[in-house]
Amino acid sequence: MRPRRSGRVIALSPSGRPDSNNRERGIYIRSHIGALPTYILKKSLGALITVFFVITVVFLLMRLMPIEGYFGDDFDRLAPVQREAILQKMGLLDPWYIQLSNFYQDLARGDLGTSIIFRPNVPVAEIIAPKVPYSLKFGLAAMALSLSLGLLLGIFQAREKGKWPDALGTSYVIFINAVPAAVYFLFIQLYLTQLSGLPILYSSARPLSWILPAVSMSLGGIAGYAMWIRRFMVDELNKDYIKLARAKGLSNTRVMFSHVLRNAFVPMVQHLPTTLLMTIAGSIFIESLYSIPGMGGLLIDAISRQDNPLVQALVLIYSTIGVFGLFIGDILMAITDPRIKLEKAGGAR
Amino acid sequence: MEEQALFVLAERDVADAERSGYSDYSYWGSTIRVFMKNYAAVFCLGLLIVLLVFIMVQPYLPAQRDPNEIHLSQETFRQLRNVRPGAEFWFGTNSIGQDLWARIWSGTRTSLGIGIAVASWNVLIGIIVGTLWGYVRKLERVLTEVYNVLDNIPSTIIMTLIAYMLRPSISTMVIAMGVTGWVPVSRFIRTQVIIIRDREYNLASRCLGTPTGRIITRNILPYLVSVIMLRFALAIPGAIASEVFLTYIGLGLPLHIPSLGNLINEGRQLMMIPVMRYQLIFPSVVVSLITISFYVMGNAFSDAADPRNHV
Amino acid sequence: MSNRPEGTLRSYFVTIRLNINCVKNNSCKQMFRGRNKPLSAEQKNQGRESAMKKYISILVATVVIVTACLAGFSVQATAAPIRVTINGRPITTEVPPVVQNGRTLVPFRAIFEALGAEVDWNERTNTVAGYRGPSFVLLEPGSTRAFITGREIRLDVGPLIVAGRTMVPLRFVAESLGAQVEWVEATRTVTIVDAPYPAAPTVGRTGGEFRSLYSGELTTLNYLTSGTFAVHTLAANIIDGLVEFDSFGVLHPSLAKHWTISPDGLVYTFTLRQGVPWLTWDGREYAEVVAQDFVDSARYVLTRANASATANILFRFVRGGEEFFNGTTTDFATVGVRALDRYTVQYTLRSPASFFLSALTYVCFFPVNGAFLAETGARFATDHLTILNNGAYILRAHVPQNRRELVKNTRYWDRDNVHIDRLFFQFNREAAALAPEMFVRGEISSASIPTAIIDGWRLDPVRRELLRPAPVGAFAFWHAFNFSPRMAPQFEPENWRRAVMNLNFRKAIFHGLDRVAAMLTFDPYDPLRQISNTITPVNFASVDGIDYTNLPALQPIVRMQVFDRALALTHRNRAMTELRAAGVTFPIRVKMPFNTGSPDWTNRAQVIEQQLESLFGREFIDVMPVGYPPTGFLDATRRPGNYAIQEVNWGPDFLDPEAYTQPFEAGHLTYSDIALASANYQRLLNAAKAEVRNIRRRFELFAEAEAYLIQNALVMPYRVGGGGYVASRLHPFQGSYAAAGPAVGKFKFQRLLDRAMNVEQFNEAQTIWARDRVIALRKAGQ
Amino acid sequence: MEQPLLSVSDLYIKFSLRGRVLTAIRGASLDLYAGETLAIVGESGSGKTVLTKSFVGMLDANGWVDAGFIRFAGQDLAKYRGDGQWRTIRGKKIAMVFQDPMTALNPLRTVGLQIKETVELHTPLRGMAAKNRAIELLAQVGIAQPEQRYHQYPHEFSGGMRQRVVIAIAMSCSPQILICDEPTTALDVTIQAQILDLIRQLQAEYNLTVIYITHDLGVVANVASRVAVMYAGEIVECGQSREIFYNAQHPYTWALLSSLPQLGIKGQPLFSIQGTPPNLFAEIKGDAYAPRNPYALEIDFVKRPPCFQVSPTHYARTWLLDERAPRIDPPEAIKHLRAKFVEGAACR
Repeated sequence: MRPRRSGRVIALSPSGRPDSNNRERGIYIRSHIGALPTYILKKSLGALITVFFVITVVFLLMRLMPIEGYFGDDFDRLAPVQREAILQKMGLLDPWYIQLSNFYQDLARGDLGTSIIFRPNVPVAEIIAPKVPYSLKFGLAAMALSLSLGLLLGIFQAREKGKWPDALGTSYVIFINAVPAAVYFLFIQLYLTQLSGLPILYSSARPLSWILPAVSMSLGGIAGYAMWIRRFMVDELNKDYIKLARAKGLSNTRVMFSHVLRNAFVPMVQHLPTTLLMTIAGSIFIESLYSIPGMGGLLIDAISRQDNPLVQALVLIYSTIGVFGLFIGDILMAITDPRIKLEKAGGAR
Repeated sequence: MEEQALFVLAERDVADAERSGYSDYSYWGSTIRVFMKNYAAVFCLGLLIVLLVFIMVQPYLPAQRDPNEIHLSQETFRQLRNVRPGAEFWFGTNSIGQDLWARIWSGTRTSLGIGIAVASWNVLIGIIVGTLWGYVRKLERVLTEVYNVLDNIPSTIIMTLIAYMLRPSISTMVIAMGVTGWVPVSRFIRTQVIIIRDREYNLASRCLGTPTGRIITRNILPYLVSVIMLRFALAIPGAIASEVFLTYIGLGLPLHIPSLGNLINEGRQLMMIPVMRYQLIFPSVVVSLITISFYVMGNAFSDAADPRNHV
Repeated sequence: MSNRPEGTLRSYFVTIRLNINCVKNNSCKQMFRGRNKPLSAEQKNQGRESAMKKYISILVATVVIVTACLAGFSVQATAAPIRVTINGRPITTEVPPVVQNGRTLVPFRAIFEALGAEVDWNERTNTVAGYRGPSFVLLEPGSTRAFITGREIRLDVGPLIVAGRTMVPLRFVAESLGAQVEWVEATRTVTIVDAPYPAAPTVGRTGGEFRSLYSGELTTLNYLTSGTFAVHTLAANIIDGLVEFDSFGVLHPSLAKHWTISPDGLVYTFTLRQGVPWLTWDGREYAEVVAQDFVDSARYVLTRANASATANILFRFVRGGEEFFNGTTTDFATVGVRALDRYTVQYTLRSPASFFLSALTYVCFFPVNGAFLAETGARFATDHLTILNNGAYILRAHVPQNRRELVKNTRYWDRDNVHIDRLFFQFNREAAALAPEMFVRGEISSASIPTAIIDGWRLDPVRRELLRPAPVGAFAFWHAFNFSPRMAPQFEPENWRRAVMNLNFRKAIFHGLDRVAAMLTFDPYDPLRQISNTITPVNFASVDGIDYTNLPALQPIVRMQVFDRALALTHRNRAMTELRAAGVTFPIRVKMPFNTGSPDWTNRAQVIEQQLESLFGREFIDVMPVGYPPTGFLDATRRPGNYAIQEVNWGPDFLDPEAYTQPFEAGHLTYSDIALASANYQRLLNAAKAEVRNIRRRFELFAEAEAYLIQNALVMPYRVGGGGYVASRLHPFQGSYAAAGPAVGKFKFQRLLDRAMNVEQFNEAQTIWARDRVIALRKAGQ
Repeated sequence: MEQPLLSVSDLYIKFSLRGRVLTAIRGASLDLYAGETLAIVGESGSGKTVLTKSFVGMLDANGWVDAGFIRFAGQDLAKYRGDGQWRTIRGKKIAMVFQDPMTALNPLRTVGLQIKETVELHTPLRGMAAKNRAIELLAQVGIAQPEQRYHQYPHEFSGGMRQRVVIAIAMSCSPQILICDEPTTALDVTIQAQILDLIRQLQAEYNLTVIYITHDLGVVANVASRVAVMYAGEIVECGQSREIFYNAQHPYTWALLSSLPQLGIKGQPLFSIQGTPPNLFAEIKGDAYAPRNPYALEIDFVKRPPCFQVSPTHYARTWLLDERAPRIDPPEAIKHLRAKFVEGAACR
């Protein structure tokens, strides 16, 4: 069976120097350069369709909400004619398909619409824009913490499989999943601020006040990544090539890092983009506990307040991120695992 | 000499050779044996069984109180508010004088009931959709697209809608969690099915013309039993955790139906009041115990039942 | 002063005496100190001790005068010139006092300044006015017409010009500003005793920052369209209306210096304070506040497209408002709001309403700058950049779901009464769980303490000292019977409808419901504080010094011991026989919805169920509490009539008993239809609403209507709003007070206490406030 | 006879599996001489692989050397514990080649890198020099265009070529002993011959001592100089390949030889050994092969047969060699084995 020649291999070595050593150490991009554009086109078209479906379904779901919900408790004070005026102003009185077509016309023009209840007459973009940096800042800090500590814990557990460090790590993971988040977040906030003298709430004025929220957010992430990487590494350890690697005389740590971890990272890398991008979504608990004006509870508020344009915009953002994340995940997967050909790598993982 | 006598051809029956080589290895037997070896898992299983039996029996035990009954002191007709745990009320009373002991076990009954119902519904639908999605090539395209759409619709919208249409009750909660809960399970089952779909023994049985249904039920599902068991075991505490979350964002059960979510939410405000903190500690401990037990037991069982670990 | 020279104006003045006869433990919402400015700065009143010192000094002074007069008398037998003393201090006037047919006249500037009043000489309308605190006097040289705090009076001796000086009748002027005047024949001296207008407490320091947490975000700042109370209180801090309340609930001139009311009580003409700037968020002056601003705001509110939630209150008073709002006319000139000139605005009412002045503190009467409104368009009042401030504070920053900052308006006309420099509100969805702890650590200045943790706080030696009750509010809560039930079959609506028509059945429940036990779920330590036997709360409104609830019709009800087991059981037995004859099945199902979002309501529903069922027995009645989610609660329960008994509430919009009658009008709103049970309540109500001339008669008619409602157990009054417990560094009786409208949320007059008040200090402060309030109301003559 | 390069004496290896203890090696003794090719033959599950794995300390986590000695280069490998000690031997002096080439190489790393890694580990060569050595190795094991192949991934190689790469890896540190654990079982016959030739060529070139683990007697006959027959964890017969093939003494060896397909006579059913290997969990009394041995003696069920020396280089562990045992002739089929082989060798 003659192996199919796959053309020139382009080495993207970090240092850029083309000597042979770096070509090995560099990341190899399969040279299906020819296949990449068609793949991207196909996938982004699919993504577009998915997002379109998501928005339309959400649009219709929001129209099922009861009319009175738009007034909150003003309902009594308003005479029927006043209620009429308010609904008219929100454009809720015309039939649903007209509302849908209006929405898509506006979207085509790039206008995400203005909020009707959350902050009346304020463009949705103006509501969301100032919140994103906060969620991003905390999200990335938490992500960095959880990735680094999580992977370290996971690798350490895989190395010491069966011994007490593994048991310790596993009990930490179980603890974080067992105790309801609402309880231990509040516990951390009230007790640690008392001990450390930090302020209870986050405020941009107080420099150290971002540490506690970021650490709390990362606790769940550490547990998650540790569990994942441990599971993947344990799977790899059972593989045959590890027997050969150890037979070659490689030291345990060398085997663990250059082979086991390297291979265990492939399934990880595929989920990373989505979780990374979802940091924008922010954490509902932390942002509401520490008064961080991020995106945390925004969607839930918008839904319960029935602010349709705002819900629409948020769902658009989140679904685009979700699909985009999957898309990047596929590409990363193809890069790190030579066995996967880009054209074939379609469909949900 | 006596040994000399042994140097004669021994009569030999073939069956004996078979028996010595025969191993009475049974898959479930070995799984159970390995599971029993794991003392932590056995302890957790025991704990869960005791808990389940206890909460079923609790209302009929002597000296039990109604969870919603408000106890008034005989003299002042005032509610017995925030009585600390003691002889009278084992777990103390809450802010309007309801017996916390009865409320916690009634709450556990509710939450576990919801957990088990939601978990079995999600896993059942998840398996059905997952196997079809993973096995049947024609359905692949369609279901993947449906999955992408469903995965991106925020479940909060659906839950808020359901909370509007149906009055808040246990059934509403189960429906709310069940409508979107099966999607991740089906995705997980699909990935597993795809891995073992093209194994030789499946190709072979397909060549022999076994119908798809039989292949799925005979070849594929038994192989996944360990993973499914783990998924089910984790789904129950997962459902309880999401009930606590739903109560937090205001879509939870009404307060007059005690549930672990409600109790924890009520208790959260008292975290900084040492004298009343017991109202938060008891429900949190119960939730943690349930989650830990299911987690440890689930993992242990799935490791024991994992086909790869069987010699 | 209306400059239309019509014939003799016959005016009579309907005064609402905000009179208070304090029940022991009744207290009011945050108060603020009386306007003491007219008492001249150097005599700053330092709280109760200084008031006592003043009385003693007066006594001494009068003794001295008497002896001086005697001495004087003996010396000069001739008609010595009349001397005038005020609080013992002699007044020297360039032109000596003149007597004309028995009336002593003095130069107007001398008497006004002696009484500490500000003088306003208006050549155009040839009027002279003196205003001080709540009251003011307006005279027209050359005519005998005069106005006391807006009411027209016919003088027997008009102002005279003597030696180029305008002389004004001394007794009329002094008395209308609230002083007592005595003529001492022996010493030919006019002694004026000007008891000081009681001062609000002045404890706490000036300056500093008030910080607090809030969890309910404002959807808009548009005070002309929003119906949300939180928006109104924010607006009240940054925008002044024509009039404002002081800490005793007495109306004071604010943007309006003084005003006149036409004899028929229909036309109110206000003269504005001049030079009051509209300021942007960064303190830049955008324009001056002028009369046209009030016309522009009325037009904006009455424009249907703007969908204002408070338009109905505006067009209830202003003539032509409803027609413009409904679109029957598009000519705004027909609406009774006009700017006569740059600083004079005139309102014309549909029908005389003595309480119209109190309604002016409501947001729909607040001014807005027309040009700015046009410039911002739809974005008006969506954040701090799109709103103008002319009040005590300037909205420096409004970042929704994050924070809100207000800073003291240094160019405010009454800046001496604004003591807190900066207000900082931090948004946090978990305010209920975090605020108490943050207050203990001093990170915020005020926090409401949820019922659940009160026990914990009272047991903690440190926290017990920080805890105090919050004043009760003006919202009325009552249990409504549903006379037109539309419920699911399992709640047997038809059976309920027949039962509820029976008076004995209603009376059984009326007397059988233990409201104190129910109240324990909300205020476990002082439940009686908020229990109310009537719909209209005590201290809401009074006429001729008598509180509305003390009128003969309501007095027995206020004193009645409602919860009476024996009486309830006798009514039940009678009801059993009557209903069984009418074919009603037992036990009667009573669907009682409650809002699952509020923990204490959920608890209360269960307390009431167990209490009623244990009293009447399960065979008679089966109370069924049913929980509904907070979002869309009223749409699912009260509005569609999906209940048998339900706890409902209503808030007043203006200071008149009529404000509490809207829910019981026939078919007017989505409350239960009382008319189905008995027509004559509506008859009594219509009679009361028709009486607009005689305030006393009007109040009595309303009282009779309400008494009928309660005696026939058509409703079951339960409690007043507000209450609960707080830990706060604000003095509860220092800020402005009013039974209706956003005044209670104002930070003007407030000071930051160094330490929070505890329960004992609160009770003491409440009794002092109640006593001073009586004096203030009498002095203001309102 | 010169000193053995590696000598195993009375080795016991046990495993704890699923809560019970299993004795995989029951007192095996074996000597390995420099430059020779020893084949270890036996049914699967007889402990062949476990024995050789114990030489490089690659026993599974749940296995341990219970008793006995493994003397190699003056050290007793049985006492070795810990990664550090074993790495002086593993890959440096004793190298291994595994059975299934498809999974032996790391699928995500280039073939070249996996070779260079070992070169850099065991030789002072670094960087470019190590790469050249690797390419050189690739050429030696007979892979065309080694420069291009260097950068390719395992999934772009055929089974045979991957086995060549594995061999290249093994040779990269010029070991003294090369253990080939059924190197050709997973390959088809044509490739099998190429691999065996390659190993023979490398053995000659580097004066290697090779241990073959196989259950395929055809391979044994082809390459082995000495043969050791293993059954149920012990070495039942060992000797020169000629002695084993033509003068086997142990009934199990007879059975193995007679089950060779080549000996089958057209039309007659092929010979196969009844029953299955014993359950190593249970305690085995006497000769483990007894239950399946048609020529078993009563004593085989009672006492374990000692080693009987048939010739200086040939011994077998069976009571039949005891003078008290009745004279038993080997089965007919293998009698004229010599003729078959002489005829077979001729046609090579």
